[in-house]
Amino acid sequence: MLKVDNINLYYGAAQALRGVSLTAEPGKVTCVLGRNGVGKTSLLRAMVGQYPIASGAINFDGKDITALKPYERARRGIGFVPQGREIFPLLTVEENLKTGFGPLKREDRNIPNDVFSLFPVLETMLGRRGGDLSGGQQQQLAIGRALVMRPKLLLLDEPTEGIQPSIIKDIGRAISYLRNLGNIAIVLVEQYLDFACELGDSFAVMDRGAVKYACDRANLDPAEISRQMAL
Amino acid sequence: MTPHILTRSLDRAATAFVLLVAAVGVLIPLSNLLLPQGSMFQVPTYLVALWGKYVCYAILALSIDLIWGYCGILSLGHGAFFALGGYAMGMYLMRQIGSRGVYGNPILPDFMVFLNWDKLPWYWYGFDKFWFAALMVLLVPGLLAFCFGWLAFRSRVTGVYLSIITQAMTYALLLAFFRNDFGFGGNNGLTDFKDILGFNVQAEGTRAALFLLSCLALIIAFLICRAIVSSKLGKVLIAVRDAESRTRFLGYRVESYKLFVFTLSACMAGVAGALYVPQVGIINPSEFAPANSIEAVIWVAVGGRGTLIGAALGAVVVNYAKTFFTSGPLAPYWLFMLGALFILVTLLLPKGIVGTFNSWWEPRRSTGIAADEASAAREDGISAAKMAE
Amino acid sequence: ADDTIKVGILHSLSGTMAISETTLKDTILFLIDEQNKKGGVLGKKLEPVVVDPASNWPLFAEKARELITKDKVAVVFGCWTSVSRKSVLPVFKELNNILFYPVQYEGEESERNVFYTGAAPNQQAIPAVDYLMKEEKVKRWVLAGTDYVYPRTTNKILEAYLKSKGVAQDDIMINYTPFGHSDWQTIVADIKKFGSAGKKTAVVSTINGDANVPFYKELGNQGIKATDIPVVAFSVGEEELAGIDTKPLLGHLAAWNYFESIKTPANEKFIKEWQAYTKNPKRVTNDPMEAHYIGFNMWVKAVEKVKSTDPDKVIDALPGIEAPNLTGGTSKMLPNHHITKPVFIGEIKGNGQFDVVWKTPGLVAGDAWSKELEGSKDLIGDWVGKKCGNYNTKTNKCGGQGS
Amino acid sequence: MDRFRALFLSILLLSCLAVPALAGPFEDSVAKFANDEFSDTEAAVGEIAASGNALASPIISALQDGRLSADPDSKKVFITQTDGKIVDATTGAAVDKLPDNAAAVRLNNRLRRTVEAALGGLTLLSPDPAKRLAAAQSVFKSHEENLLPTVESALAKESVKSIKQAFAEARAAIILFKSDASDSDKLDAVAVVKARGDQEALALLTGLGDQPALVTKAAASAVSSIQSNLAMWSMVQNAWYGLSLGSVLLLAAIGLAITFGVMGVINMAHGEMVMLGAYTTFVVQEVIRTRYPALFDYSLLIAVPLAFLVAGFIGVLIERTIIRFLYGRPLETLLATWGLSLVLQQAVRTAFGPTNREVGNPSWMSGAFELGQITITYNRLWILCFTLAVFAILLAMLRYTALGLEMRAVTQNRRMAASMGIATSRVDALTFGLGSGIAGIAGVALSQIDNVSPNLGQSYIIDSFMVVVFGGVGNLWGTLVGAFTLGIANKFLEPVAGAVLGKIAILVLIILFIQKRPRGLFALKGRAVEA
Amino acid sequence: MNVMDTRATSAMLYLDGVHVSFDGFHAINNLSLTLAPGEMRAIIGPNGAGKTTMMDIITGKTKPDEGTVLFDGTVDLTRLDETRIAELGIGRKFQKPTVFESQTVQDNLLLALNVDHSVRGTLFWRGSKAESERIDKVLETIRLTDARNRLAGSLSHGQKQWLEIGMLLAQDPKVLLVDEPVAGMTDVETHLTAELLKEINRNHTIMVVEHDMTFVRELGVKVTCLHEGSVLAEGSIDQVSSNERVVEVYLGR
Ligand SMILES: Nc1ncnc2c1ncn2[C@@H]1O[C@H](COP(=O)(O)OP(=O)(O)OP(=O)(O)O)[C@@H](O)[C@H]1O
Ligand SMILES: Nc1ncnc2c1ncn2[C@@H]1O[C@H](COP(=O)(O)OP(=O)(O)OP(=O)(O)O)[C@@H](O)[C@H]1O
Ligand SMILES: NC(N)=O
Ligand SMILES: [Mg+2]
Ligand SMILES: [Mg+2]
Repeated sequence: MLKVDNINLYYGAAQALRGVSLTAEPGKVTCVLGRNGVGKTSLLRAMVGQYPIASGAINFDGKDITALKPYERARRGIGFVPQGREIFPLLTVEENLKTGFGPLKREDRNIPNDVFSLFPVLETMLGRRGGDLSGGQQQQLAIGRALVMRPKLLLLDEPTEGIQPSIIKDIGRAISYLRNLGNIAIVLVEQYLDFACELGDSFAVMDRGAVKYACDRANLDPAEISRQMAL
Repeated sequence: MTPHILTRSLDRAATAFVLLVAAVGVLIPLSNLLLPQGSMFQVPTYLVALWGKYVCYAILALSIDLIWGYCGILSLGHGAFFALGGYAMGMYLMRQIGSRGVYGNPILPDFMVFLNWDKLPWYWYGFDKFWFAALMVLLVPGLLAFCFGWLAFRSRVTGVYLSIITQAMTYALLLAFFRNDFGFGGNNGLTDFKDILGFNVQAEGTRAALFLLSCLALIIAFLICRAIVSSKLGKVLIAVRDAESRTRFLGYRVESYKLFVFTLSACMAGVAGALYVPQVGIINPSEFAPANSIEAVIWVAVGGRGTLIGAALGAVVVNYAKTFFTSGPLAPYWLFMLGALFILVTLLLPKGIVGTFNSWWEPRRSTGIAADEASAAREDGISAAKMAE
Repeated sequence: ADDTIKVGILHSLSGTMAISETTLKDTILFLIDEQNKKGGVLGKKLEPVVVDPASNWPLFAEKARELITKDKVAVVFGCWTSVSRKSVLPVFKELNNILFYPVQYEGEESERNVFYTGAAPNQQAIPAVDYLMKEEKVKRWVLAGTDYVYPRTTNKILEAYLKSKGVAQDDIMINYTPFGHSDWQTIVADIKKFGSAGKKTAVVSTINGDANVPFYKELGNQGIKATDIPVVAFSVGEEELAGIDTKPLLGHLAAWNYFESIKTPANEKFIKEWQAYTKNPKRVTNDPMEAHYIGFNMWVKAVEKVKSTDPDKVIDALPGIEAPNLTGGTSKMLPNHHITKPVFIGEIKGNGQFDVVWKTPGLVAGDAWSKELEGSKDLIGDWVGKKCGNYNTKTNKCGGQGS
Repeated sequence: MDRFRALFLSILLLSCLAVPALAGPFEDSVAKFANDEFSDTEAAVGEIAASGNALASPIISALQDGRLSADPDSKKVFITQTDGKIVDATTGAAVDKLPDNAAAVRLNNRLRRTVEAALGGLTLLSPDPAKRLAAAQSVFKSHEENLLPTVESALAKESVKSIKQAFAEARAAIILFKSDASDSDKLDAVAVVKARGDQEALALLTGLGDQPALVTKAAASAVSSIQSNLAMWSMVQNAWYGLSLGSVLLLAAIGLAITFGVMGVINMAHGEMVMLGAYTTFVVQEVIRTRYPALFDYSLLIAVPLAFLVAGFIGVLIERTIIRFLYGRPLETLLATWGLSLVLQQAVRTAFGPTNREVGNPSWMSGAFELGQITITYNRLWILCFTLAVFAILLAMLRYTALGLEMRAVTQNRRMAASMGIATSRVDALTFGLGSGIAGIAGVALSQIDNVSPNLGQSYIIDSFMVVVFGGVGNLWGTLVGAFTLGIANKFLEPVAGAVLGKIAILVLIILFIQKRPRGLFALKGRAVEA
Repeated sequence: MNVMDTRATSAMLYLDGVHVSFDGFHAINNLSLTLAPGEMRAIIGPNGAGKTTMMDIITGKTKPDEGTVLFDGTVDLTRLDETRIAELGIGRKFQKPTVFESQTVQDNLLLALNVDHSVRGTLFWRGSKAESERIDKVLETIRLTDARNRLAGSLSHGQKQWLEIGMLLAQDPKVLLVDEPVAGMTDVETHLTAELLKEINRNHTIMVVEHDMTFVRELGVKVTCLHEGSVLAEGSIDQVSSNERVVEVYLGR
């Protein structure tokens, strides 16, 4: 589904990604782990096209999307839950959700029931402005918003940040629900190791802009990952 | 904006700038006065006056850069302070005319005689003395800025709201000064000056001296601004510009900081206006026109906001371009040129001339600033407001 | 080069005044062109130097300086607003050059270096009021103007004049509006109200250029007819009317020293050649254009008389020079540097032109200093005998009332 | 008295029977028109009106409309009829064409009044009700004593109520000025005029001159009652003027509420978009005038969509070539759009010349009607309606359409909007185009009340920014309320302080108001704003 | 919830009967809470419970509709503005990191330093050795020594979190309000942060909001759980986390 091949990314002169490769498969959760500032967010930004890469290639659904604009990538089915939520602050919750209608066919332009069953709080706050929500509520809205697009690939950047424990569990359940649907590939960026270990099918640990350790669920060793992250 | 490196390199630039202005300030008048007329190196008097005007504009630009570039206060009414300084000086020059006016009234300026005023209005008292007028040049704009700023900053008026009320202020003054009843010569303003401190304003020597003084004022203004922006106060100003409310939570009294630079900047603008008037020979309400203030902001943007040197440079470049384009065969098309200049500078030199030069000079330093939109918007002193309904 | 004589043209081609001044630039270019066809002056071709002071008053001074020192022009034709004239005045005095100023103005000035070819108040405002008093039996007066020096002064003079004719203070309403005022609803309604006091009422308008179109549109729409309350304007000419549908304005008045519709051979020739020169068969002519026409010809005559373009000589030669105007008379440059002009009252016609309904029997000499004003009634300008612009005939001294 | 009555009855008779004119003094009178002297023309009008000739009324109407020409050489006078046919004024005989040197007979204001009065007398009994009404009103103004019998007979015959009223008022006016009328008649007349209650009535009553004491007293009380009535109406009038000024402000600002309010572009070229709309109207009218004069009344309907397209297209062009590089740097948009406004102004100046261009009012936008004691001009009324319609459409568009949602999303967070699959560049261009297009249609409306010159935009830009900011940036309702508040405040201040001080006062009030509400009237509140 | 009234006057922070509503929505509902001098308190509670809003009230960003907010038993915080409150010695770390993006990491800390904040003070400020040592120390603590000359805007999200904590350290207030300090940190960093807070707690009063229960547990202090704008439970972490309602609305099963 998604194949990131040896990409490099620079912020000005500072290199943030060094030859990163990664794949994601439908029905699988790919976890990206790493300390602060190692380039996890940069990797996702490269995938959604928010920041141009210097070299390398990104393949999605069998096609090279490296040169596509962000909105074209979104229309092909890449949903993004950014770090910091990036809710449209002055749109209501409902309108925030509706911004995901762009890539959809007319008959699909509705908010799937999944969203409200996963995050009931959103339903009670449909009329409130997104920017007024609490941090955790915004996080739920951001995930819900991405789901409205019916993505084939879902990129989640630290979705548990600032979320109350029960909802973290809900999000965990949501992710596994989506994974179990079988047609969505998920990339999950996390620092919360337990959470990642519970959901992940494959793991990549980043350091200084490069993937320095990778493993599958089969040979998962949380202690080793934790050690890799701590270094 | 890494302090060590940039401060050091800017210091070099600052020294160069001061030396350049000083050299210009001395050499131009000398060449004008000493060299024989028509010789290749002789600067004609008309150029001395012209450059004197540019230098005054440069001071105005500097004052705008101080508040806008460093503190995020976009004043679209700074021309008002410039004009008030100008009027204070103009009133002094008017009083100096004495009985040489067309009606020969020893006290009343011509326009008052002509409107049948029988005595000098109280606010004209004292302007026959230079020291008083000089004081007013600082005090009147300063006081207005202080009162205006005290209200606005305390009420936390920011961004475009502040910009627009500064514009309202200058516009209101424009209308007021237009009125003959207001006692400042109406639309015609104050003109036909004879002498300043006993010297004929039109004499070459006086012009040369005024030019030198303007350069001196520019240097002093520049040094004051430099001192401010490179002190810790400068860092606080930038903090206010970028995240005003965060600065408050650190325990800074934001409104005092704003009030301080705003008032100081208004005084500087007043001085610029005061030097301007004897050199161009007229002050009238059109100086209050909002368009003038906007243009002054544009000089700063062209030269490079938040660079001081850039502001001064921008004022000179834009005004030189204006002088150049408005003569000769290009005259009918000069607005195209000037308009195109503004558009091109924005598109090609987004940080202005000096800003772009800086980042080209120090490529590693200034690139890669997280130019995420929200922070850039904040940096511009505008919280890009959005549609709710 | 020395084989040409340079003529400076100092009119705004951009900014708010471009609307009026651009035509005057074209006029001088046209006159120079015509003169060159006749072989120029003193055997040399005239060379126009055009600058754009951009409706910016300090820029006027700067450009004047540039024309005189850099381009070394022999004479400058320019300015429209009084403030622009005031702005360049010190420059002309300092550098001793000549300015021809073609627009009606408030008077109270007589400078050695300036020649005023437009109307002084006694050549426009006073005759207009006389006409309304005599012909229309007007008893009540609205003096409406834009808030700046020319209207304020003119109204001051008129007020004094009206009072001297026995008009009561209650019968005079004075109203000022900002530059570019565009919402005239209230004022037009006030005029209507003022006019409903049972006495014949008229409006004397010194409203400036831009504000006139919305003013007249409002007059038309509120149905103020010239037969009820006539409006006489001093700043509305053929150019301004070109922007309005004049049918509802039939009969409103203007006072000028020239109208395009005046049928004289000279005028017809001028219009024909002007339209040919501008390649625009609809291009109108107006009063300040005629003023430039007269001024330009006077300058040419003076130069030819003294065989030099030296400003001092030309300045001394100009008073007394006569040149035909376009309405059949001959205007003369007076010692006070103003000229003699006929005064016409015209009524607006449906086609945007004026129909002359009254004119002075002869030419009126322009007064530099108004007889109606306390401070100036004793002053005269005389650059021939007294060599003084503000000679006090009471004290017999040059330099106003004091000293 | 009776002579006059007889005379006018015979005029009626004659004109009804259309008896051919008799030769004699009438011809001499008509010939006076050829002298091109106002005094002769005046004399001729008087003589003709009194002549009883059937051609009197056509001649005088023709004179009033400028359809009467005279040949100074042959002293012959001709009428160009409304259908274009030409007849000899003395004989009524058809003529092929006007002689070469025939010129329209000129009028001045004094003559126009004479003509109006004469015509009033002649048309009091006209079969056309509109003419009768006009005649009655002109008689009310001229109150010519000798018309009393005709007025009375007309009054007796009149069946239309409003015209009957007008005749009664005309009669009262005459009686008031008639020296030999009885006191009781005069008192009745005062009552009738008082009932009319308008400016004209006031003018009449204040101009009465010497009257019996009783009448003077009644008139004085009538005057004061009319005055207090009018004073009340003047409040209503100020409110209406305020609304109408508000609608102009709103119209000018509404496009800016999009480009500046929604997009955050400090669009200094906004005024120029308005100007382009006005020039589009000019071009449309120019084409219509030269090619399809019959369409003139529809010219604005044609101009509105065209202006939207022209200004919108230029807006899109500007967005694509300049603005799009400046998102997130609002102050640089100030610089670029300022440059742009200079270029656009000069471009228009070069293309259309620096002077005003004429844009006419279609008939449905000309004139005024009376509502109670206030005059409402059609152009202002239509502009108000038009503005509200534009506002409603825009509001609905932003609120309920997908494009509206996308616009708001893009302007709030462009990067995230793109990641939601919104084609941000398309939306940006459309948004700016929309704002510009609306500015363009504002230009169509403003061309009806203001100069169409290259400076047009400049005069609205400051006010527009004031309105948007005063109302609260980013809130369309704020713009609406802001515009009307400023409009009404201005119009209530203007009569008290004068236009100049009124304007200064408004500016000072805005400054003070912003101190109270630093984010405008309809401030966005909550953490959403700081987010 | 009944607060111990006897201690109220001696409390460092004292909130009583506070109400806040936004266009009819009651974000804070009769909230009463006290924080003793030297205490560290962990605040937990569902998303939207009003934790951040409570901090907004204490720091003067939001004015309560009703209720008492006292600092040091005497100062009424509802009457003061943000600057005054900060000057009193209440510092805050924001939930969403807010740093001065166009200034360097080092300058961010310099600005936060608890020295003369008057106009005149900053205008004539000259750096002292003590100050630069403080900054060095803070930089070390937040592990941004290498990034000291970088612009704060170019830091990653987590690095900005650290910088915010660093600014709080530099500010050295009497009371620290810390909103979600470990969001987006690795487990190791979380642990380090807990250690750091405990260290600071030795001579400062702290209120810390967190959802990370491991972290809260590690702090080992009294916990208050907010819900719908008022206190739902208070006590040790074990007490609170075994409370039925807390499990239901917050922890989940
Ligand atoms: N806009 C930017 N300009 C310059 N440098 C940047 C920018 N954004 C990130 N960086 C730097 O690039 C590196 C990688 O950042 P990135 O945001 O990808 O980290 P991250 O792994 O997501 O960290 P965190 O867990 O803190 O979110 C960091 O060192 C950061 O400081
Ligand atoms: N300005 C506002 N306008 C409207 N509602 C608001 C506003 N500020 C806060 N709220 C609402 O108040 C409630 C409390 O918000 P707050 O941010 O204090 O929650 P929190 O406890 O910090 O949550 P989290 O743990 O998710 O950060 C939320 O439901 C939020 O939507
Ligand atoms: N002189 C004038 N019209 O300003
Ligand atoms: Mg990250
Ligand atoms: Mg929170």
